[in-house]
Order: sequence, then C-alpha cells, then structure tokens
Amino acid sequence: MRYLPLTETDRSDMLGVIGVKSIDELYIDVPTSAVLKGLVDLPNAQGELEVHRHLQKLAEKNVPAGRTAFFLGAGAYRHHIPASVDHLIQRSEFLTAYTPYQPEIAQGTLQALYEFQTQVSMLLGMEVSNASMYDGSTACAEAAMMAARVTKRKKVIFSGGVHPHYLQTARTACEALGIEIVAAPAAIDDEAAVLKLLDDQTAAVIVQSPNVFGTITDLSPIADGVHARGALMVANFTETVAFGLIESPGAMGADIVCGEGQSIGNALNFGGPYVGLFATKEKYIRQMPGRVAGETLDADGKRGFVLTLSTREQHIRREKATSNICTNSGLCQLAFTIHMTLLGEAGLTRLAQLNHEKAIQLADALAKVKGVKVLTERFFNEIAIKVSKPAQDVIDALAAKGVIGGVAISRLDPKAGMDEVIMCCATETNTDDDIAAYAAALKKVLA
Amino acid sequence: MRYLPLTETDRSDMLGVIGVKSIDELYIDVPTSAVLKGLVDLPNAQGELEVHRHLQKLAEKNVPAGRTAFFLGAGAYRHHIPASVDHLIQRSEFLTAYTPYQPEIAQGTLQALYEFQTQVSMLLGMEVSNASMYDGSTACAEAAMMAARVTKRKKVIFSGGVHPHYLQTARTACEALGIEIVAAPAAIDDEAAVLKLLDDQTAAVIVQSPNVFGTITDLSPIADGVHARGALMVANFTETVAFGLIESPGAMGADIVCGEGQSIGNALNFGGPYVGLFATKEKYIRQMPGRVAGETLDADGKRGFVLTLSTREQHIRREKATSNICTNSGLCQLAFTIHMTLLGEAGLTRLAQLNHEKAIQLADALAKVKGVKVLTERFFNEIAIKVSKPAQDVIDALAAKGVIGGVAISRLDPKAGMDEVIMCCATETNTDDDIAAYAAALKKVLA
Amino acid sequence: MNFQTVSGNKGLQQAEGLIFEVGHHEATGVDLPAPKGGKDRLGGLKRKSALDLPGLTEPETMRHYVRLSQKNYAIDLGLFPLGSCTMKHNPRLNERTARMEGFADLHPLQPISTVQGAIELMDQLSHWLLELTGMPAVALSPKAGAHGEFCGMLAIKAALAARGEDKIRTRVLVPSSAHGTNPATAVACGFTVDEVPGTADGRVDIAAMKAKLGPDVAAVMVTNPNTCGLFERDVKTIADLIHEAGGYFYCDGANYNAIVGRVRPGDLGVDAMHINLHKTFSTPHGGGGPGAGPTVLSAALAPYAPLPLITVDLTAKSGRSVYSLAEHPEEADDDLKPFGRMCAFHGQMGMFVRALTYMLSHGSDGLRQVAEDAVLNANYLLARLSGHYNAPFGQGPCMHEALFDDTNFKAEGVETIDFAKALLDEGYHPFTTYFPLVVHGAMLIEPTETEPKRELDRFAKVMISLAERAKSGDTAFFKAAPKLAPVRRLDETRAARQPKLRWRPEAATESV
Amino acid sequence: MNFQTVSGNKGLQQAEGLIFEVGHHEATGVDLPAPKGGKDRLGGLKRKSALDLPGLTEPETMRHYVRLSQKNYAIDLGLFPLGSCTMKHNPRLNERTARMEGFADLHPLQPISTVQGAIELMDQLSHWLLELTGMPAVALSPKAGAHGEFCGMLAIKAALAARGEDKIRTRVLVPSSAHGTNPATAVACGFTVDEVPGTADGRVDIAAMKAKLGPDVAAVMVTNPNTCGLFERDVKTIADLIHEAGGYFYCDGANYNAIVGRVRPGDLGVDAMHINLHKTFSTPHGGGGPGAGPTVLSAALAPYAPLPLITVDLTAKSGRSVYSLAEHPEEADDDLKPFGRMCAFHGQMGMFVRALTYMLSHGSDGLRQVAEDAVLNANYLLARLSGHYNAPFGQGPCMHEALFDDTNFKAEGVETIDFAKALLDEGYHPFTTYFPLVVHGAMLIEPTETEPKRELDRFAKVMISLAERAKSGDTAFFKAAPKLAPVRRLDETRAARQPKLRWRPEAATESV
Ligand SMILES: Cc1ncc(COP(=O)(O)O)c(C=O)c1O
Ligand SMILES: Cc1ncc(COP(=O)(O)O)c(C=O)c1O
Repeated sequence: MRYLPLTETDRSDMLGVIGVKSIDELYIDVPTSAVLKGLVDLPNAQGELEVHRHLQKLAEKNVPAGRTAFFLGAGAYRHHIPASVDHLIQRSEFLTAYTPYQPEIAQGTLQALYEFQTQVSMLLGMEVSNASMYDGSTACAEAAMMAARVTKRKKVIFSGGVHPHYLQTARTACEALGIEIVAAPAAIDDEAAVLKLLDDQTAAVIVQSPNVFGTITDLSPIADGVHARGALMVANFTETVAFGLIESPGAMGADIVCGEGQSIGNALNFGGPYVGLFATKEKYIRQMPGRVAGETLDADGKRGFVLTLSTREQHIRREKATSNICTNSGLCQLAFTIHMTLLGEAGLTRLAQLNHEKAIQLADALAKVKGVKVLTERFFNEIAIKVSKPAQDVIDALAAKGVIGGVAISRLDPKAGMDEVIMCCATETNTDDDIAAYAAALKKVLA
Repeated sequence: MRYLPLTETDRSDMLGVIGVKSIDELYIDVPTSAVLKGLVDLPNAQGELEVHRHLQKLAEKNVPAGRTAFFLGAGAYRHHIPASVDHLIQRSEFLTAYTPYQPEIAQGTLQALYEFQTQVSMLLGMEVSNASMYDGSTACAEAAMMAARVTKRKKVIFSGGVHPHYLQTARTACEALGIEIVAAPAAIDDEAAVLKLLDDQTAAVIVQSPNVFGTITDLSPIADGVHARGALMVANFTETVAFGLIESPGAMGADIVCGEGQSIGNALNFGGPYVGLFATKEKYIRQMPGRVAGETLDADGKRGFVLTLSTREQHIRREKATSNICTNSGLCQLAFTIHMTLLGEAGLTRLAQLNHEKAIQLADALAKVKGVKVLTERFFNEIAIKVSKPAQDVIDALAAKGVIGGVAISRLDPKAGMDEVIMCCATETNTDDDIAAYAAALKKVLA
Repeated sequence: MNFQTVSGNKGLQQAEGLIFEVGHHEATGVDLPAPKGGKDRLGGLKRKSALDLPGLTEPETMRHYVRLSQKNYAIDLGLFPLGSCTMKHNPRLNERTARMEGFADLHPLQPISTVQGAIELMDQLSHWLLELTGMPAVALSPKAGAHGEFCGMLAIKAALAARGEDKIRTRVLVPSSAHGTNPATAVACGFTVDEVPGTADGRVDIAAMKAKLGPDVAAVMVTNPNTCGLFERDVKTIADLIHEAGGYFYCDGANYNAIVGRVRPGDLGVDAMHINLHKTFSTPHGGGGPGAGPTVLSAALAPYAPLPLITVDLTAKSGRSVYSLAEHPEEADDDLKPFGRMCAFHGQMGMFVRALTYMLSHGSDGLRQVAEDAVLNANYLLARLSGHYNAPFGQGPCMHEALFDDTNFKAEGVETIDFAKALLDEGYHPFTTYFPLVVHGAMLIEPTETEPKRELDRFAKVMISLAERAKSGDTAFFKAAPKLAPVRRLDETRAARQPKLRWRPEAATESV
Repeated sequence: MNFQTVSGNKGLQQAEGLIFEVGHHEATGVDLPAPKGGKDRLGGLKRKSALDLPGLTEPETMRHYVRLSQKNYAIDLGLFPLGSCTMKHNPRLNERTARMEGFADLHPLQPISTVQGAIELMDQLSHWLLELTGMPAVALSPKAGAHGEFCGMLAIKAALAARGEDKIRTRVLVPSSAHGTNPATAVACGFTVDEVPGTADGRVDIAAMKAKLGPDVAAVMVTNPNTCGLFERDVKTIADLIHEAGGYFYCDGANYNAIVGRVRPGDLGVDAMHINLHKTFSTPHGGGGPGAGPTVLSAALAPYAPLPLITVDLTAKSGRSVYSLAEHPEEADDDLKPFGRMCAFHGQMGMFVRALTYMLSHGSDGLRQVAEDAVLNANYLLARLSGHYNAPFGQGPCMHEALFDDTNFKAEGVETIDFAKALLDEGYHPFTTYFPLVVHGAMLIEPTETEPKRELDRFAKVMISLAERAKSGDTAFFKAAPKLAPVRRLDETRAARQPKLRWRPEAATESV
C-alpha cells in the first residue's frame, strides 16, 4: 500500500524486537469477541487512478457554481481567490503541521496567526481577536455563551435578521446550558426590534449587519440601548468583504463581534471548512473562547510568538474552560490572512466597492422584471426580492435554465412566513452577462 | 499592478538617489527614433479573474484527452501521474530556483539531479547520463552530432522506425553541420535494414526500439555490425515505461542512448515541455552534450553535489562547446525523478506489464474489427494497424465519436507510403470500456 | 559559525518582519477593475475611518509566507510523534480531489438537484464510517473532535429528555486521564463532571466507576484506546455498567486509528463516538485545523441526530438514487427527533472528500493494515526505549502510542519539557508533553503507521542518547535547548502575564 | 551553537541521504492493479536482469524531496540578482492556467479539430510577441534561448542558401562580451566565429566590426541590451553595417526585459531575435528549465521559419476562425520555405500558456512598467553601490543590470567568488560571477522589477558592509565563507578531476 512504509521484513523484525510472535498479540487487551475475524465488508485498496476516477464521477454529478449564472450568498460567498493563496496554504510546512504546541518550531504558523488576529481586529474595529472558531455560526453561538458568562445572565436576544442557521446553532448550544434564546420575528429591516425584547435578565443582544436579507443597520443606537441595560452588544456578520466599505461593528459600539470569514481566502466547499471570526474588547479576553497567539521573547531576547492565555482553555482548565474548542480552522485562517495581505486596505476597499456596484446593478435589473419587488433598501452585496410565485419553485425553475438565482427564505426558515422571498447576492465574479441572464430567465419563469 | 512592488513614492525617491529626473533619462542610450512614444497596441493590464476567464475560454475550445477514449501515443504518452509529483515540483524552492550555479545553496536541485542521472543510467543500462536535454527529438539530434565528434565521421544512418519528427529534427541540425543523414525507408519491422547502409564513413547508426510503429527489436546483432565498422550504436526511444519490461539498450550494446522521458512524471502538455534523456559510456563523457551533476566534498569533508565537467559547455568553451544547450528541462527532470522514485523497480515493472497487457487487449479487440489488420508483432504498448479507408479520415471520424484513435502515419510522414496505417497506443489509463468503445466506433467508421 | 549577519538572515534561514512592518496600506497584490463610482445604497453607513490594513504585492506576499513557512516543522519534514494527535502522512491525492471544481465550487444552498454528487459523497462517507464502526447512524456535521463530543453528548441529553430524565440525570463520569475536551464538553451540555480515577495499569478503575454510578448519572465518557495508549480491557463491562445504570456510553474516538478495521466500537456497547477525520482519516491538520468530527450513534441515540439528515430515494423514476437533505425537523422522517443543528450548512465537505478519498485508497484491507502498523510502530518504540525511559504502565503491549515519563531523571532535574526542547535541536517534533495528566511528566509518543522503520530507529537512537546525556548530569545542555531552532526557548509566562495579542503601531518592536 | 547532533539534523535543517541509500527496490509509492499475467508479445525481449531502481512510499517520497527542497535558495525566498537571468517573480496564476485540463491533458497529435483553443492560444501569443517586438514573423517552437539562437541562425543560413551564398558567407561576428551560447550556436550552424572586441565603455567596437566585415560574413550576433547591462547605442549603425555588407543581424534577446513595451527590436533593424519566455515573460526557471525561446524574424527571414506553422482560416462557414498547423513543407503556403524542424511537435506549450497569462495580466501598460521598473531598480543599485565597488563601465545609466568587478579588492585578495560565497551566509543568492568575460572578476547584478525598494536597500546595506569588511583586510572571513549554508564551500575541482556522475553501490559514501 503506497502510504505504508513497513515491509514484511520490517514487520517481522520489529515483532521480534518487541518479543511477540504476531500482531495479534499486541491486541491482547481487546476482548476476543470484539476482534473482527475477517475484513470489514467494504471494497479493498485501490490505486490513485481508480480512486481519482471514483471521485471525479461524483464531482461531475454536481453543477459547479462557476458553470452557472450564480447569485447565491446567504452565508457563503463566491469570490475570486488569487491563485497564490492556495499555493501557499498547500506548502507542506503549513499544511502538515499541527497546532503550534512547540512554538520554537512553529513560528511560521504563530506569526501568521498573530497577523490574522491583528487584521481581524483592525477590520472589525475591535481590540483583540482570537485565533479562529470553526465557522460563523459556531462563533455566534460562542458569543452568546460568552456574553452569558461575562454578564452572569441567562437570556440572549437575536434580531430578526440573523441568519436562521446561526440562530438554530446558537439555540442548540445555548439551550443545553439553560441559556434562553429569544428571537425577534424575521424582518427585512428591523434590527432595532430587539430593544423591545430587552430586559435586565438579558446577557446580550445579537444583531446581524448586513443581515440575512442584506440590510445594513447602524448599530450605535441599538448598542446604546443594550449597554443601558447592562447587556453586551454582539454584532454578527456573514460577509467579511462588507467591512471594506461599511462602518466596523467596533466603531458602532459592539462588545463582541462574530461572523464568517469564508469570503476571504476560502472557496465555497459546499459549506465547509470555513473560518469563524471572533473579536472582543481587551477587558473580556479571559472570557474569550478559543486559542490565541501572543508576542513574547526568546531566551536571547528576540521576538517570538506563542499560544497564550491557555488557562481559559479545555486542555488546562478542563471543565472550567471557556469553551470545549480544540482544533479550530487553522488553514482556513491562514488562507484568510494571506488573501487579506494580498488585498490590503486598497484592495479590500475596491473589492467591496465592486461588490456593492454589482449588487446595485443586480437590484436594478431585477426590479425591472415584472413580478419582482426588491425589498432591501440599504445593502452591501445582498438583496431580498419578492417574487410573484413561490420562491422555491422559482429557484428550481431558474436552475433548470442555468441560473442559480439565490435561495428561498423558506429553505432557511420555513416558518418565516416569507414564502415568496428570495435572497440574492452579487459579487465581483458576476459579469454583466450573468446579470442579464438572470433577469431574462426570471422574466420567463415569472411570466 | 499586482506584481510590481515599487510605489510612485519609491520611484521618485529612487530617481533622486540615482540623480536623474525621469525614467526617460535612464533610456538615454536608446536612439530617440526607436523609443516608442505611446503604448504598444495591445490590451492593458487585467486582473486575475479576467485573465483566468480568458485562458479558461481558450482551454474549453479543446477536447482534453481524458474526456475521450484515448489511444494516441507516437512520442507522447498519457500515463497517470501521482498527485504528489506535481505537488512537489511546485514547491517554491524547486520551481523558482535557477540552474544550480551556486551549489552551496542548491543542494536540493543538485542531489535530485544526481539521483536522476543514476536512475536514467540504471534504467537504460548505461554508465552515465547527463542532466537532461530539451526533449527526445533534440536528444536524438545531439546523439547524432556527438557520434560525429567521437568518430570524426560525417554520416549518420537512421532506421526506418525512428519517429519522423526525430528524423526531421536531426536532419535540420545535422545538415547545418555538414553531417549527412541517411534514412532507411519507413518500415514496420526492419531496423536491421540499417546494416545495408553502413559504410566506413558512418559515424553512427540510430535505431529506435520500441520504434514508431511499436515494434521492439533486439539491438545486439545490429550493434555488432555497427561496431565492426567503427561506428557508434545509438539507441533511441520515445516511451520510457517500456524499460520496465524490455531489455535495456545498454545491455544490447548501445554506445549512446537517447529518448523522451515525458512518460514519467510529465503531462502531455500539447507537446512540451518534455525531458530528453541522454546516456552514454564513461569513456565518452567529455564529448557528451549538456549539463551534468557530480559528487564532491565541501570544506568540512562532507558530501555535496555540483555541476561539473563544464569545460564541455558553452559558457566555458564557447565555440568549442559540445553543444550550445544552456537551460535544459530542469523541472521536468525533477518530475521524472520524483515519479521514478515513487515507482521504484517494483512499480515500474508492474506499470510496464499493465501497459503491455492493455496493448495486447487493444490489439486483439481491433483485430476483430472488419477492415483492420494489426501490423506490429512484437510490441510494448503501441501497435500499427492498417485500416480499409484512408487513415486520416478514419481518425477524424473516430474523433467525432469521442474516440481519439491514434495518429495517421501520413500525418507524421506524408511520404511514408502508409496512408492507411494508424499508430495506436494503450496505457494503464485505458479502461475496458475505452477499448470496447474504440472497437465499436471503428467498426462503424469502417463499415 | 555563530556570527551575526548584516541582513539578519542566517544562510537560507530568512528573517521576516510582520506584514504591518513590511507592508503598506496603499500596496495591493490584487488588481480589480475600477469601480464606476455611482451613488451608493449604504444608507449613510459607509466607513468613515481608515482600516490601516497593510497590503503586499504578490511577489512580496509569496516571499513573506514562504519565509514564514520555513520556520515550521511539519510531517513532510520528519517524524511528528505527537501523542493523541495521529500525525500521519497526508496523501496529496486527497488535496487534489478536494479541489475538484465539482466539490470546491459548490455552494451549500444550491438547489438540491445541482448537488446530487455532493450528497451522494456524504452518503458514501457515512456508509464507510458505519461499516467500519458497526454503528447504525452517523451525524456528519460536527466540525472537529470536540464538536463531535458536543454532538454525541447532546444526543444523549435529547434521549434523556425523551425519557423525561434530563433534569434528573445530570452527572457525567469522566476518567481522570480524559482529554480536556471531555469534561469541557460535558459542562457545555449542562452536565456536571465526576472524575473517575484510573488503575495502576492505566485503565478506568471499574470499582471506582461502579461506586459512582447512580440514578443521576447521564453518561460515562471513556476514550478507547485511552489517552495512555492502552486498550480499555474492561470496555464491555463499562458499557454494561453504564447501561444497567440507565446512562449512555460516550466513547472518545480520537484514538480510533489503533483499531480501525480490526475492532468495531459498535461491538463494544458504545452509544456515541466522534471520529476525528483529521486524525484517523488523514485530513491535514493545517497548523490547527480545520478538522471534522463525524459522530456515530447507537440505535438508542440515532433518532436524535442533528440536522441536516441525508435521505436517499432509491425508487425514483429515473432508476437512479435521488439524494436530498432534511434541513428542518419537519422534513425528517416521523420517527426522528433531531436535537437541533450543530452549525450552519452541512459540515466540513472539504474534509469529507479527503477522508473518502483516503478510505477508498486504503480499502478495507489497507485500513486494517493502518491500525496494525500504527500499533506495531508504537510497540516497537516502547520496546526500544523502555530500558531508558520509565514506562509508567509497564512494557505493554500498548496500542498506537507509547507512554513514558521523566521519573528516571528526577535526580538530574531534567524534565519532560527539556527533552522536548532538546529534540527540537535534533530536528524532531517532540512527543506530547504532560498529557495525560494522570502521569507526572508524561511523554506520549505516537509514531503512526506512515513512519518507516528507518525513521523510528534514528529517533530511538536520538532518544536513547538524550537519556544517556541526561543521566550523565549534563542538565545545562537540556535547559539551554533549543539552540538550533529558528528561535531559542520562548518565554510563555511573559506572554500570558503581559498579553500582546496583536500588533499596534506604538507597540511595534524592531523587525527581527 | 555549533554542536553535533545525533540525528545529523540541525534543528529544522534535515539531513537526507540519496534515494539509493534510503529507498528499497521492493518499495513503491504507486499502487497498480495486478497484471493478469497472460502470454507476452515481446518477442523474447523481456528484460533479464534487475534494474535495482529503489522505490519509496509516498510519505517517504514527500519527505525526501521536501527535505531536499529546503536546501535550495529560490526567488520566493529572497532577492535572486543573477545577472543575465532575469529572475523575476513567477505569478501563481500562470501555474494554474498551465494546468487547466484543456491545455495540460492535450496530446500534440490529436486531431486538429480537438485542439482549436491550443492553436488559437499559440496564435495569440504570436500576436503579442510580434506587436511587442515590431517584427513580422515568429517561430514558437524553440525550446530555450540557445535553441532560439539556433533557429534564428538556421533561418539566416537558409536565407543565404536561397541567395546561393551559404557556402560563401561562413563567418559570423560575435562580440567578445557575448554569452557562450552565441559562439556555440554559430558553430553548431556550421559557421566560424570571429570575435569583435568591445569599447572601453562596454559596447561593440564599431570600427573593429567594420574592419571585420566582408563578403564572407553571414551575420553579426549582438546582445541588446548587452551582457554588460548596457544598451548598444549604435545598434542602428550595427544593423546598417551588416545589412550593407550583405549579412544579417541576429540579436540575442535574453535581456529584452529592459526594453519590453518601450523599444521594439523591429525598429532597430534586427533580423532575428529569440525571446526567453523564461526570463522576460516569467515562466519559472525550475532549477534549470524548461524554458522556451520563440524567435522573431524579419521579413527577409520570415519565409524560412521552421515547421510547424500556424495557419488561420478566417473565412470558415461557421464564422469562427479555424486554426490549423502546417507540419510539412508541402502544407505551407507557396511562398514559404521552412528550413526544417527544431523539435518534435509544436514547442513548449506549457510555457506558452504561462507567458500569455503573464502578458494578459500586465497588458501593454504593465509590460512597459516592467521594463522601466527593472531599469530603475538596476540603476538604483548601481548608484547605491558605486562608491564601494568598481563599475568598469562607469556610473551609468545602465539598463536592467548593474555591472561591477572586484578590482577594488585586489590588494586584499578578496575576489568575486569570495563575495558571492559571503552573500550565501547573508541569505542571498549572489549576482552572476565572472560573466561577461570581458570584465575581469565581473559581478553582474540584475534585481528585476519585482523587487521592492526595501529589499534593494537591505541588499545594498549588506553589499556595502561586505566591501568594507574586505577593505578592512578580513580576507580570511571571505575565504571561509559560506558557513551558514547547508554545506560549506564545495570543491569543484575535485568534482571535475575525479568525476562521480552517478551513485554506485560500491561507491556509496556514508549518508550525510
Ligand atoms: C483524546 C482526544 N479527544 C478529543 C480531542 C479533540 O479533538 P479536536 O481537536 O478535533 O476537537 C483530541 C484532540 O486533540 C484528543 O486527542
Ligand atoms: C545573454 C544570454 N543569451 C542566451 C542565453 C541562453 O538562453 P537559454 O538558457 O534559455 O538557452 C542566456 C541565458 O542564460 C543569456 O543570458
């Protein structure tokens, strides 16, 4: 087998050194009844060519986004990722390293982490960031739990614009801990509704901007209301690129910012792996979940980086840890860092502008189609549209025409009462032809 | 521009240090009439996304071999290359290094070269190998010229089984030097015909095995005849994998062995870049063309590798060099080395057996088709077939059916008088379905 | 050889500052068309201040990260015997298949008709996992091992709730040797943790466990093979005991590599077990992730598996199977009561592709060989090193990892960390240090099956020579290590006491 | 810090033997189905003896070559100022496009209808090259620069033959500063070489050239910008003179990077010029190739361009252009007389894809900027270093490379090679040493346009400090260099005197 270096001679030599006659003797502790006699009923080993073919066949049963006119966002975004990003993250030294437990021989990973934490902090207008969470949805759940720890309160309020999957994820996690989740009804543009749900038991209010309907919201007045009640303001997001153009959550009063970083550096990958971003204020770092890299000095007084503040973490604190997270999103975080380094402020700003312009172009093109109403007024690169037929049917009909027109809100949240609403997204990858194709196809479908 | 790091500030600072006012002053030596006023009439810079799209569009105007039932060889072979090969050759340290002129910081390249030279020598049954030529055809031309240098004679005889492109390449190169090329008529299986053309002016006889018609030949009797006349025996090949199964040219008396190494480690790439293999006897090394790596010691007595015997080369010997070659096929040679290391003797032997079995299967399947005659009797993985219609028409008709059935000999050599002969090849990449599809399509085309 | 260069480089070892020191906020490595510049629709929420994010052109970016990369150790450089982490070779075919356009360029919310191959792949992966583990159900979505634990324990909680016992059964038994994620997970699920001591031979103390059982016990979380690298001989008793007590058996499957293809957890009475695809099934660790932690569930827990659920309709008119996803409780079969959702979308698809590629490559026979070679390699090191290092739980056999400690060197004051740092100079990533916590000064060595004997022999030679050196009393040598790594020993206390978690202009230290 | 480790590694620097020492002839990293084992059709020519080729499994192979790779310097690690070599950044987009299935998985002899995009790409590349150079024809097939020279000189020979003068005109003038490939190529074409001396300011001596002209002169081969990094001011005179004398002007275009987009060789009277796609157009050097040397030809030489020729039919029924290849003389237009074939198939397609990707990325404006920044960077180094190193041809301006020599350090006995080796310790690839030959102890520095000012400043600082150190008389320091590279200074004489060009079992030395 091409991945197994021991030869039969090695094996018998080694058994000899160990002092046993057969490998079976090494499994002596396994109850005999549990030792499989034969092989598990699965196919035997195959060569690269055969395996490649198998996977290729499966892959070809899918329709890649890039082969369609593609307008789907809602938590995952199709952006162009420079070729150099994937080249770099595939370097053996990054790809096949573990979590940097031995910092002296992991300075590459650690310095990149430190750069990531700084980039994320700058981007979100926050003081500190951790070293990544699994994804945006779990970061959001962690934010809710952290707020409960910080405030010692047990209720978290979600705005009606939070991505339904995020809400569901947070609900699953929080309810196990006895944290009550109160969710405002789904609404295109009413984040401020959370203020009406606020009380003195509230640990945090979680608001998403741009929200799942694309609407961007000024968080400042909400944050003021939240802070007045002694609760934490948590800002959530799914599209990192937005912060190239809109005000940072930190500047608008957020105490914790959480969201999805996939947009930068990471392909769609059918939903994972992605990279959760998590930033907060310095005063809360001891309650922050997840790993964090910090600067220090070596024995010669030279700068170096290490994982630090590990007394928050499961491997040191065990049942008192701030989270059970261990492995996070290392390589996705590295991809983020590299792509963000390539962009820089100049590139990110321009990228964001382009996305916004494409979305305006899309909104205007769709608005002209009979049976379509654009619902989102203030947006970055996503808009909600109302169509004159059931949204899911429209999406399916569009797909048959080579247009992935977005997602029906009913798919994300069947109880939202928005069965005719579609979320669409435009990015720099959409051409004028794509937009024209969408409008034309939609016209036919709605006719 | 994303690849140009100088900022406008840098540029003006640097002009200041240099002491000129503008970049134009640095071009002062260019005749003013030759300085372009404006830009060359070509499109301006584009982003990665746009350029990627442009190339993607061109790529999609082609039919990749892997999307067809594919049976084309004749000097370039479709083998499966393990994913790790491409991963390794893309490592920055290999990809973006120059020729190892500074050996102390090029031991990676040099050790791999030394490994390559040893592998090639072992494989071909020769004493030494150089560090690669451009490709098989130019290696063959170099062999002819080297033989002329060694023997101080000016005639080289080619067998009728040498790949026509190789013959044409060697003719172009040799005639410029006044070396006469005598080519035996194209023949499926008559390498020994060269013996009739042999005389005392002959510097070398060049025989290909497996030849362009797939025929394998025992070189020993030919070599004996050649040596008896004081000429050199040159063995040429296009399919390296063959030597996993058949006797090496070195073992059959060759003085110089040249050929194409693409089969191992290198994709089809529409004909290039490939890697020329070139091996000879120790006594001829001072007449060998191209670079060569050798072992030596460093100042601490530690083993290391350097480029050596450079007194044969253009950069030292200039007009007295054995060849004008400078840049060769470094990275393709590395791919060869890595793939060969993965294979090892065990893998190569099995690969060769599989290829041979597939070719037998193909020959038998095609032989059953009415209007087809298999011409090649002793073969490795290629056979010539005679069809009942003009070969080129058959090839085109097959292509329309998704079968790339080989190449018409008339395309390689319109004057061969073999207008109904097709060269076909089978490798480990061909499935039973492919072979059945070929036979079925051929049946229809010839009906 | 120890001179100071002018550049700060040392031969091929390149010095490199932070991007904030070498980059520039006007520089960029990405060219984009100029925006048209019409009126925005941001409703006045346009950013007002600069971000100050530095950029680098592509050549500078390449150089920056290539230079950084060379300051890392990695499997591809050598043995990475980090116990409990299963740092095996990451086949490159897996990287290639994961990047196929038909997987990588697929949005999780595309119409189901356009992602049939993706769901089929998830279904195939499930099939492999279920056949290998002998379990009836699997939740694919957990994003790492700890997330899988969370999934399994939430399923247990849901099952208890269905029995009306979730308010009563709140205690979870966790052996003292458990990985930190186990107690942390139990607590994250609202349980309390009750630690079960171990025996002198490194297993769960059955008597002690028995004593702790009671009507308030929800589950036991046992790692098997355990974190001492040993198979829990009494695993069936553990299962029987917890089941008799009305609780569930959570098995931490991080060490599944030792038994894959040879022993099925389903045959041991396990109710839930996560599988780290990034360990046993070789998806790359990537310097800290991403991972994937599919969690297999027993019949008792299967109904509570979280969303989404894969459904296959084999009866479609086309004759082909039609795949779909139940993304909401109402879309699930009537007998299923999903406890919720672990994360947005459907899990770590990129890892699923790699893991399935790995499984198909090895096949049933190859996977069994994986386990056997992993165990053989570990026992070989156990045998080679036993005379030199103390093996707290005896001469074995062990499973996939060999456990030692530093008691032999108490007198000389050479501790586990010192051996670890000395190994850095020898060009090795050290073993796992100070884990499991039940062994003082633990050194947990997991070579994995992808190490040739040659590499093990060289490692053993180095380890033995270090033991001899320690014994010789050359303590200073160890305390001064590492000397040849990219940096000297780093001050972790300083980092924790004066946390500097990001670069700031004013805090900028000199570029190194 | 200079202790001997047991492993032979030094921290992250891994020792690694040859595959013949670590591998095994039964080991393999490739799994293939078992052969069926029927009767062969080899006619008795089956191999009789073992090859003894060692194999390695994939994990061992990865490790072997990753370890080796880290013993290399590369552009991605730092400045690579190797004069005449144009070691610029290699964009990774180019690697991606070259690997597109529609290019990489294409056989050169596929039916023309199935490779329309490939030929169109070659046609587009030709268009870019012709527009940029202002020339009417191009031969794409040459496989590197020297092969392009060969192509151009053969075209000249063919043109002379057509005039019936090939037997008469056998002398080629080559300046003494020329690259070794120039005289070697001339001789390979059957010409004799007559060296033209240079002037004190580093250009072709026009008077001397004039004196050498005559009815037997076939051509002059001039590099422009030349190998001293200077533009041949009198290039038009050179062209006029050779043309008047009935010969042709071959221009070595290796240094085209300095003028791309700003000056068109076609406007200078050039008859033939090769372009190293692996220099100006950034296809990676790959540790020694592959390259590509398309050769542009003047109207006088165009008819003799070698096969294959691209033909485009714009009048097809479909309205789309139809591309084809003339592969034999009879398939070429009547007015064309191809002189032959440079190689099998159609040239370095992989390089064509990369080069076109590069051109499209930069565009007309970006390519001009390339030239200007390359020249600016070189002049900046010329200015920064001029006080410290002797610039044999004065203070410039130079083109894309700055030429110095070691005359300042004669007294101290520090030579060019010593500076080169000292740079290795400083983490730099040295400049080109001892070329061009016309300058004793030449140091030819070509930074290229992809270097940021920051890197140039650091390099200048290092160079200046080395000059000062040399001046201070610390000659021993230089002679002992390198000390920090993976090996110490290697004995090249020994290698040449006792050539060991391959590993042999009996010759095996200890693994290092
Ligand atoms: C025994 C054990 N359990 C659980 C985990 C947690 O897995 P992950 O890091 O994937 O969350 C680990 C991994 O470090 C482990 O070793
Ligand atoms: C001036 C000059 N001419 C010709 C060549 C030969 O080019 P190649 O190495 O591509 O054959 C080179 C490259 O080294 C060169 O610098």
